[in-house]
Amino acid sequence: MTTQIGLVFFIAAIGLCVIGIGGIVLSRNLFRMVLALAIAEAGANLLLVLAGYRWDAVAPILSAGQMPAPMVDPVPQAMVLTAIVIGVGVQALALTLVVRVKQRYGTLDMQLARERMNAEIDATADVTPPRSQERPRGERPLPAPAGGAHD
Amino acid sequence: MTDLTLAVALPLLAAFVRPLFNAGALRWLGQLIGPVVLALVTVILFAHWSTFSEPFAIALGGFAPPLGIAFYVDRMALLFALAVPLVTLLLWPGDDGADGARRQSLTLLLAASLTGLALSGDLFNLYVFYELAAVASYGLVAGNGSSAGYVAAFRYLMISALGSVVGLLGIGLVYFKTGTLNLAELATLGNELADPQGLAAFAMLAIGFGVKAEMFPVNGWVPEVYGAASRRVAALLAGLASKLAVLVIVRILLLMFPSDEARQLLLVLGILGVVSGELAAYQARDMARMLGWSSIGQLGIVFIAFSLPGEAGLVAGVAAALHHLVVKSALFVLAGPWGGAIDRLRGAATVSALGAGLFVLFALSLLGLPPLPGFWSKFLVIGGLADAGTALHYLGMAAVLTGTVIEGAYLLRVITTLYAPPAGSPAPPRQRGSDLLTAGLFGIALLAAAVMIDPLWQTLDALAVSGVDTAAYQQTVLAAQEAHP
Amino acid sequence: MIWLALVVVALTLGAAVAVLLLDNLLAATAAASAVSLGVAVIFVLLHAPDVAMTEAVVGAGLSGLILALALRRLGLARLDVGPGGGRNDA
Amino acid sequence: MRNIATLLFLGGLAFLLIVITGSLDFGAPPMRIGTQIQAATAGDVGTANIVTAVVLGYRGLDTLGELSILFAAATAGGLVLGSAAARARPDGGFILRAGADLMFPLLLIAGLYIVIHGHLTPGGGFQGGVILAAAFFLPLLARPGTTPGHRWLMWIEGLSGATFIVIGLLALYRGDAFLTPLFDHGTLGELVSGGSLPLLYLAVGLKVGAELAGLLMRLAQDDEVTS
Repeated sequence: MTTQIGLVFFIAAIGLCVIGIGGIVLSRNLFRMVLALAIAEAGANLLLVLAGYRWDAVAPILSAGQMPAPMVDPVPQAMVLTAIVIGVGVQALALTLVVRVKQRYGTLDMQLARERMNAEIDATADVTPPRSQERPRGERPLPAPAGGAHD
Repeated sequence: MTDLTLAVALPLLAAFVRPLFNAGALRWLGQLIGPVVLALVTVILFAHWSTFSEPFAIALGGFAPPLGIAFYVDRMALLFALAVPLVTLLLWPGDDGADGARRQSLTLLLAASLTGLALSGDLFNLYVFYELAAVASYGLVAGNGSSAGYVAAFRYLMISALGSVVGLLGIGLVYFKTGTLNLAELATLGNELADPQGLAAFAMLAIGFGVKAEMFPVNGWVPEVYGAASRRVAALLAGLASKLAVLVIVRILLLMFPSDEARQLLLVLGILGVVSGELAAYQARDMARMLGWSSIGQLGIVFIAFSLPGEAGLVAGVAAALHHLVVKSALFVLAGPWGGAIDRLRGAATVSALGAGLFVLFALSLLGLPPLPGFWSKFLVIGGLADAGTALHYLGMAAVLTGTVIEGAYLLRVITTLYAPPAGSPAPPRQRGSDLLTAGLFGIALLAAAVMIDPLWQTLDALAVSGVDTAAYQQTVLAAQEAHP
Repeated sequence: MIWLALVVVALTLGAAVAVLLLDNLLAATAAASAVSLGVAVIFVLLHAPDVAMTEAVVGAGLSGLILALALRRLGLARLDVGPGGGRNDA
Repeated sequence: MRNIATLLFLGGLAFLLIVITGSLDFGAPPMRIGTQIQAATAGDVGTANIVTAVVLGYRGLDTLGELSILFAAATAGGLVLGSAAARARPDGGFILRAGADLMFPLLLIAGLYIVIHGHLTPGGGFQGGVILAAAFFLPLLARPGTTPGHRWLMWIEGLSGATFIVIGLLALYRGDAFLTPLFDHGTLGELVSGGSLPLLYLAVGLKVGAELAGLLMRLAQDDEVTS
């Protein structure tokens, strides 16, 4: 029974990680990639908390200054607290980037956005793309880098 | 008040208050705060460097090390930490306005986190500083304002975050097996990590920390980011940030995974990096992306060097890393006006002779022409590979030599273009004075290193001797109760 | 205990798969919040109340809000027709 | 085809991870530092909630780094989206306005309560900070035209972050290491206990609240219509 329940939690953690990583790799939609990243992070956090779990132990809060019973390891919990907040910060930043990409390139498709980005880098560097001479599928010419490239 | 934690705390403090002073009567203070703090940090670190006698540890918060976070200070940590504020000062974004304040804030955060990466002796704390460096660099890359910069920053963020998840899994695995995060205590538990699970944990940590170090499987972001970001940011990331990430991987390798398998893994990844990076650099048509791919190749050589056992490996690795730090930062600064198509640079030497001369100097050092420091760093790597003498090491030697030949081909192509007769219209781009000054300072550092190669060698030797001494690391950290005076 | 764990884990993993399969991005966002809630329940089962509270507040609440705001700004915060043609509406 | 290859790879990855983790001892961790910290918390730090002791005491530098990451994300978000003035959106309507007026003090109090009791019960600066962020953000949702004090938030953000570091530096000035807790521990389990840790958590809560409120506002304003 004990190993069974351990296995269940392990499967949850690894499943979330693999689903999340798979989502990032397979999905072409920028927004869905952000969602998948959150799932993968949740899986990693779960594994960390599992690393501190103990049978027959209670939450790590002292009552009346004494340890009433064995307590689970507080260190992984503190780490996960940190990791969760880091994750939400990164997520918010990723979303601001998604909003801007949609605005500038008019697409949420990673493949398309990447083609246009490479075309823009080629254009600012004044390089003709090595293989395909035709413009990428965006029918209008690329928007000028608004605000001017920094240098 | 010259405690080393100030090197991390002061830039953070400055970064927090920097946005408050971007308008009004105190604007001058906002412009000054960053450079002043970085200069102060340089002074503090240099004071420690010049009076350094033996390694010591700092127990943060006054908690005895295995419980709390500890900083470990040896020559290697100090050297890399000292490079951080110096290079950041040279590449300081001196612009104005609300966005300028934000860029300066992010640069200060990057400097603080990189210093932390050099000093910290705690696995999870390293992860936190690494994430801070990563988030600050996403902002700096996107801060360019170009559409390409946004996509590049997003891809960088995704690859890096994927690496972070894998790295976090690695940390979880290590904690599962050992129940501690302190590198010194982990070093005493070498046996517990010397099994296939341990090797898997090392691979995960290497992938996690390898993203910023441009390690082979996780470096897809490099050419786009360096092509789309402003060149000074590219210089900061390629020159400085990657080296601190390498230092973290080396510390983990030395302290936690002293097995041959882990070294071989690093060696193989390094060989793949050299080959793939140099081949792609040869095909690049514009300077910025060429330098980006080439830095993947160069860092491959650094990894190959660090995979060599013992002091020889450490000397070779540190030499290669420092050399690449100086040269690649300077080349990216020169790529400011010259970052575009290489064909367009025909005759650029006629309009900026100094710029072209500096480019030749750095390119020749990168190739390893004998009196320049680049020769010695490559000499050490190849010598170490020959001494180690297994088939894999000979393969590494072949990769380094082949890489050098390819490198020569594309760098000489640029040099001949620079000195070719001008094509007429459009006129080749001219270098700016500020960029020339920065690159010139890097050039002086390079030449100084070439002249003072003997004392430098001795310093590196001493550094390596204490660097491989993991027993001293354990004793120093685990004995530290109170802060060093 | 084991049945509770099994049910929660199954629901969480199901929601995670739904995040990747739902065509409608707003529905996918809701599923992502559900994953966070499920993970929060697992944290409670693992005696980590601090972490559970953070995961619920940050993962399900705040992050859901941020995602929804971003979707609104992208002009995609609709439940009716997904961008892919609506294979799996809501 | 590529998808099938990726799925196979992911299946392999899952199998590998299960095999790697499957042989670990679930439920009986080594707890090398865990047990020591549990035993030492009451004497060293003096907070009832051991997780708080770890977050702010033993691993205080991590928390500072985490605050910095949030700050970096908010700053970078500002750099990406710019601080354009919000355009007037359709008004939130009476119910939302009244609800926001009613909720604002409640959320403020709830957030502060959770922040201040972080060293005693589960919760603390981060969880409370998120609720504070909701409190700051709600008025904007109800009355979109008004940008309630972006400058104000900026000052809270900067000063609370600075407070955290300055408290850490005070210890340095006293001759201890950076971030050593100040003051006496007090009686375990009381509101005023745990030395300077509640102060640190207050700074964390305010900074997180201001940071996230700024981020939410930036995402909520729509400067142009994209379709």
